[in-house]
Amino acid sequence: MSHDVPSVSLIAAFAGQFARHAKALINSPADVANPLLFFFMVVTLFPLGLGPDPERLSSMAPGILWVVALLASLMVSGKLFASDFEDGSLEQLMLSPYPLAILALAEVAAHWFATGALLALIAPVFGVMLGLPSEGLLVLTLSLLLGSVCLTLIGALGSALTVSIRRGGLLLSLLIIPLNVPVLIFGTTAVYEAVVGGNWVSWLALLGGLALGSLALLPIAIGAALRVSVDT
Amino acid sequence: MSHDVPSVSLIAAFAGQFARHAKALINSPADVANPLLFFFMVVTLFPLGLGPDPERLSSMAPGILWVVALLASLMVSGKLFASDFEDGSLEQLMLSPYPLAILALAEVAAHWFATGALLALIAPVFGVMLGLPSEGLLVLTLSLLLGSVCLTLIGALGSALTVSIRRGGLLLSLLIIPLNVPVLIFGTTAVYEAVVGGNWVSWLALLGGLALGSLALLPIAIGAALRVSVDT
Amino acid sequence: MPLLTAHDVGIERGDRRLLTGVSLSINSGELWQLVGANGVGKTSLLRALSGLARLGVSGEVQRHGSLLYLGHASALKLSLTASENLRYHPACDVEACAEQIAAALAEVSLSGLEDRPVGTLSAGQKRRVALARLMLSPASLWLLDEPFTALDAAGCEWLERRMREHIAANGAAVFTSHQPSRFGALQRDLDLKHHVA
Amino acid sequence: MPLLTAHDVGIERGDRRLLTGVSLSINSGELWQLVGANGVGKTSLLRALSGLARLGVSGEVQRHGSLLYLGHASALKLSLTASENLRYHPACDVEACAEQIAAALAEVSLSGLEDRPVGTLSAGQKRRVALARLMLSPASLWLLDEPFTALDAAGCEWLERRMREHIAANGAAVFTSHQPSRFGALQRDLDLKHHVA
Amino acid sequence: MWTIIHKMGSPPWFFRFSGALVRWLLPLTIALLCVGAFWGLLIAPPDFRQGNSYRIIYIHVPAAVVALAGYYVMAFAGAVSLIWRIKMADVTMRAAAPVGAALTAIALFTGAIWGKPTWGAWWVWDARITSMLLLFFLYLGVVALFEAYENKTAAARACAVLSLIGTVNIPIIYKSVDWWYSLHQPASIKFMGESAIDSSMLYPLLLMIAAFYCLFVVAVLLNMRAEVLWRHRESGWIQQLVERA
Ligand code: HEM
Ligand SMILES: Nc1ncnc2c1ncn2[C@@H]1O[C@H](COP(=O)(O)OP(=O)(O)OP(=O)(O)O)[C@@H](O)[C@H]1O
Ligand SMILES: Nc1ncnc2c1ncn2[C@@H]1O[C@H](COP(=O)(O)OP(=O)(O)OP(=O)(O)O)[C@@H](O)[C@H]1O
Ligand SMILES: [Mg+2]
Ligand SMILES: [Mg+2]
Repeated sequence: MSHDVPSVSLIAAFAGQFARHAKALINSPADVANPLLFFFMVVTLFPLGLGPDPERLSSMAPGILWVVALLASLMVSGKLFASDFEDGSLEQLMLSPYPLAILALAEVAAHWFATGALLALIAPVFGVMLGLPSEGLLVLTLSLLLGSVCLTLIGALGSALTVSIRRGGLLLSLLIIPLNVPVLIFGTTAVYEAVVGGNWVSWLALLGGLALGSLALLPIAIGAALRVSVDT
Repeated sequence: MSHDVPSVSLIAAFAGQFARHAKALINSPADVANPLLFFFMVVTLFPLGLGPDPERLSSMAPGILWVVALLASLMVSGKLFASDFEDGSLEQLMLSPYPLAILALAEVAAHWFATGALLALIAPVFGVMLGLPSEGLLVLTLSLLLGSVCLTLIGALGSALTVSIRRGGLLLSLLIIPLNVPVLIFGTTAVYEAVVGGNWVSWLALLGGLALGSLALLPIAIGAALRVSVDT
Repeated sequence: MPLLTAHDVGIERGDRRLLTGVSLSINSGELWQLVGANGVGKTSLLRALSGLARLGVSGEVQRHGSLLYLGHASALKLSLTASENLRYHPACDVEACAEQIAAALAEVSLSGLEDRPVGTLSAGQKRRVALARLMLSPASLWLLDEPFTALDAAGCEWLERRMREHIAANGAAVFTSHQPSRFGALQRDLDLKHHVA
Repeated sequence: MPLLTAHDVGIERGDRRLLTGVSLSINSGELWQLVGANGVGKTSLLRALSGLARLGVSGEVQRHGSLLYLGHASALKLSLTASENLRYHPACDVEACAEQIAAALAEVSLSGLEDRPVGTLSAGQKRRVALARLMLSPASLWLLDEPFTALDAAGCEWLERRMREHIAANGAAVFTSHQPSRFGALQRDLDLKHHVA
Repeated sequence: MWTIIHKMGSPPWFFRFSGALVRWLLPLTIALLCVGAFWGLLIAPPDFRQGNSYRIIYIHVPAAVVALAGYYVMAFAGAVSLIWRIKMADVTMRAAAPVGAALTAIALFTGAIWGKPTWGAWWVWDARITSMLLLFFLYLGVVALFEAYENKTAAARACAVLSLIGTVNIPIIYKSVDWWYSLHQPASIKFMGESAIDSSMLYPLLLMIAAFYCLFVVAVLLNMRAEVLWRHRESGWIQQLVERA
């Protein structure tokens, strides 16, 4: 865009963008607590809907926790760029001399820290509530930690694609959910395997592979999608 | 507010507001399809998370469908007044000579038609996909039809309370979910009872009572909450 | 009887007193401009007069008759067309039939754009849609917050003419604007700097 | 070398041709005003010049040097304070340290409001925060879409002075405004009515 | 190669070429469909276990196979449009999406009809069925995204990005659903196994698959021609066409 040499290095630009968004996200403790509370409340709905039989709940715990994590990411990451689009920040991002993919990645990273990572760390508590055997708890955290990287990036892509569309909210889930299916499957399977004492490592490895692949590919796609969204 | 006699009758005002919102909601066929697709996709996630065993799925079907309906209403009704607040329509609503409760109710009703009612009608399809025994299908529709009235009204109350709060999205779920619990319990129990041939009628009656109570009380609460939200 | 009276109104926002001792009485045929620097409290006062703001407002405000308030946010649904927006506007008391709306849109020079989603209009065109309500509302008291923003010269002239007509027809209006006074002796200024708390 | 050249630019929006044959070359020290009625295409042209709009833009636009674009949307996060907003602004290339930001905010008469969430500021105060970027950006070419909106008389004067300084320091600027020309002989007008398709 | 691609990019050339192609392909498709249907539905012997209900494979399997292939056609067109900015690639992508979605819907629907007599359930969460459902969602996503944008050039770009990511994902989705299924349950019934199919049933099936491929191409081409006509409704060469007609 502009032909001068950026006066800040790429890393500093990434860091600045990251800090800005981390700050905006964590402006109040409530903003951090809210996704966790959402997770908590939705998890409590299941015993209410499915009946309180502990054995049954415990056998379903990995599935429930992962599905809820996916939904939470859908609700949160899906709006990643909404306010940036509305208030014009996206235009400014686009005109900055740094690659859009990097700046977008910084935003996604800040977002991941404030939601995905936190959720992964707190998930064992919910696991215990649903009676998930203790062998599964560590793997639950690890799988969510890796998986939420993918979920957040995919959510960000969905957000970037739909941000300029009025009433894009539900269209978003249509775009995102199919792409999230492998993450869900690998994640739940890893936890199931850990519970039954099987080979969970290879499932986590698959999840790690997905996360790396997403990190490599998706920021570019997100950048391209944002460019289209601003230009409509 | 204004002391002149309204030149349009209350019913016409209700109808006008209803029509306006129905129109804004259903601007294209996609707007109708989207909530249904969302429901469909989230239902799909459960077999993927919990495993494909038909028997297990079928025993959990009422719970899953009801929890998903609740989440769908959370995602949709929770933003009922968001755009009205941002674009200033709410101010205009407040200054109109008609009772705010009535106008808000019109908006909620339009919303319910476009989402809750439609969802209840299509739910048997998803019931079949999860293997819900056919005895449960009719009761599923009826319970969702009654229950979604409550869910939508409660969602609207949550939306009215949080609309002026930046990043109120998740706070919302915190407010709404506890209020929705009785609806969830009555609804799932009615369907379970229908499946096992028990007395589902009384559960539906309870649900109907809740719906009537909500219709009587909540519009006033919504109006009051909107008044506070505009005045900040 | 005046259309609106305010007696010793004080305004407080976020624990800070903004204005005190604003008293005014607006009779039909009067045109008031709220004057003051950025942040002095013009918008806050206008909202207090309209009744939208009550928290933090002290003193007494009485309204007699219907009013029309147009704020910074113009109450337009971007996905609806101009005529749909006007059709269902709750402030629009007339059972606005299609002809009246078409006429109102023609007045603000938007003929031909009636059926385009408002989201695709330019800034000034959007404002014109909002102002078309001035043609449709039967309200006698107008409260207009910076109505001249985003309008081109022709648009400003139209609005000036429309406001003069309204005043001439025994209406009244209170408006804010940072642009130089347009109405000469017709308008009365309320300079808020005398009321800063 | 000019800071920006446009050659035979045409603009199309939603299947409709808006403008054709716009050619212009902006050298340092020049101040251009885009003139035209509501909806003629000023904003669209400005976005095409900035490079934000590409779809539907024909012809050639070349930019040499960094630019600063301030559009209708002012890129402010309502929940952040004024200084936080400026601190992390991506268009703000300087490693803006606190002093510079405080100075910039003082320039736009917002001292004392630095640490209030921008959402609680008045319309004009918000615009001033956005304009504080003019103090912080090293860009030589400014593209400003209706920068005088919402400013009071003092604010407009400040902005005028700031733009004159920028031009005097070999910068250049393109802006739109519906208000009467402020810069006399210094500014050059591009009247878009000659380019309507 | 380049010249062909660029020629393909020229609407008047495409319009003439596709006209000729459809003129040949349409009769061929109809013939294949008739022969295949006649053979499959009337001549082929009934299955020894399922009786006549199996005959629905003559629609079900071709629809499923072509729907899968269709996604790759769409995604490839998306890639071409994104990388080389060729307008006709946009048009191809846009035209292929609804056709693919329709075929997927047909496969799902016939599958469900078939499932009732064979498994006693309309729907089972079998691996292949689940993947097909996800494919349906992927198609709908592209269609819905395209419709949601007002600016169709932007719509095409956005859809191209989406379908490219979708392409990378499809094999992953398929594989993962496969693992998911095999991990959870060794099938109680062998749903769609490699049951050696008798050649008297196979030949009509192959014919029907060929017919569905042709049908796909014809539908996409017709869709594209309509789109090209609409996009260029005001340009000279269309006016000439109209005058000549
Ligand atoms: C809604 C439900 C169904 C869906 C979505 C579905 C999907 C598919 C797909 C995608 C294929 C082609 C796969 C390929 O060739 O790679 C296929 C083939 C087939 N389907 Fe289904 N199917 C469904 C129900 C059924 C049912 C109920 C039966 C019968 C018991 C059935 C029997 C077959 C057979 C025999 C084949 C060909 C097998 C082969 O080529 O290996 N399907 N189906
Ligand atoms: N998606 C679209 N479809 C059709 N027309 C559009 C679309 N978007 C914008 N327009 C038209 O493009 C024209 C130019 O808009 P633009 O915002 O550039 O005008 P402007 O000169 O900045 O006007 P203003 O003075 O009101 O700000 C307007 O007439 C608008 O109606
Ligand atoms: N929540 C709040 N907390 C503290 N101060 C507030 C709050 N909301 C508004 N203010 C202050 O109230 C004052 C009045 O704002 P108002 O919008 O009424 O000003 P205005 O006269 O309309 O200004 P402008 O000309 O910029 O539109 C401003 O100084 C603003 O900073
Ligand atoms: Mg104001
Ligand atoms: Mg403009």
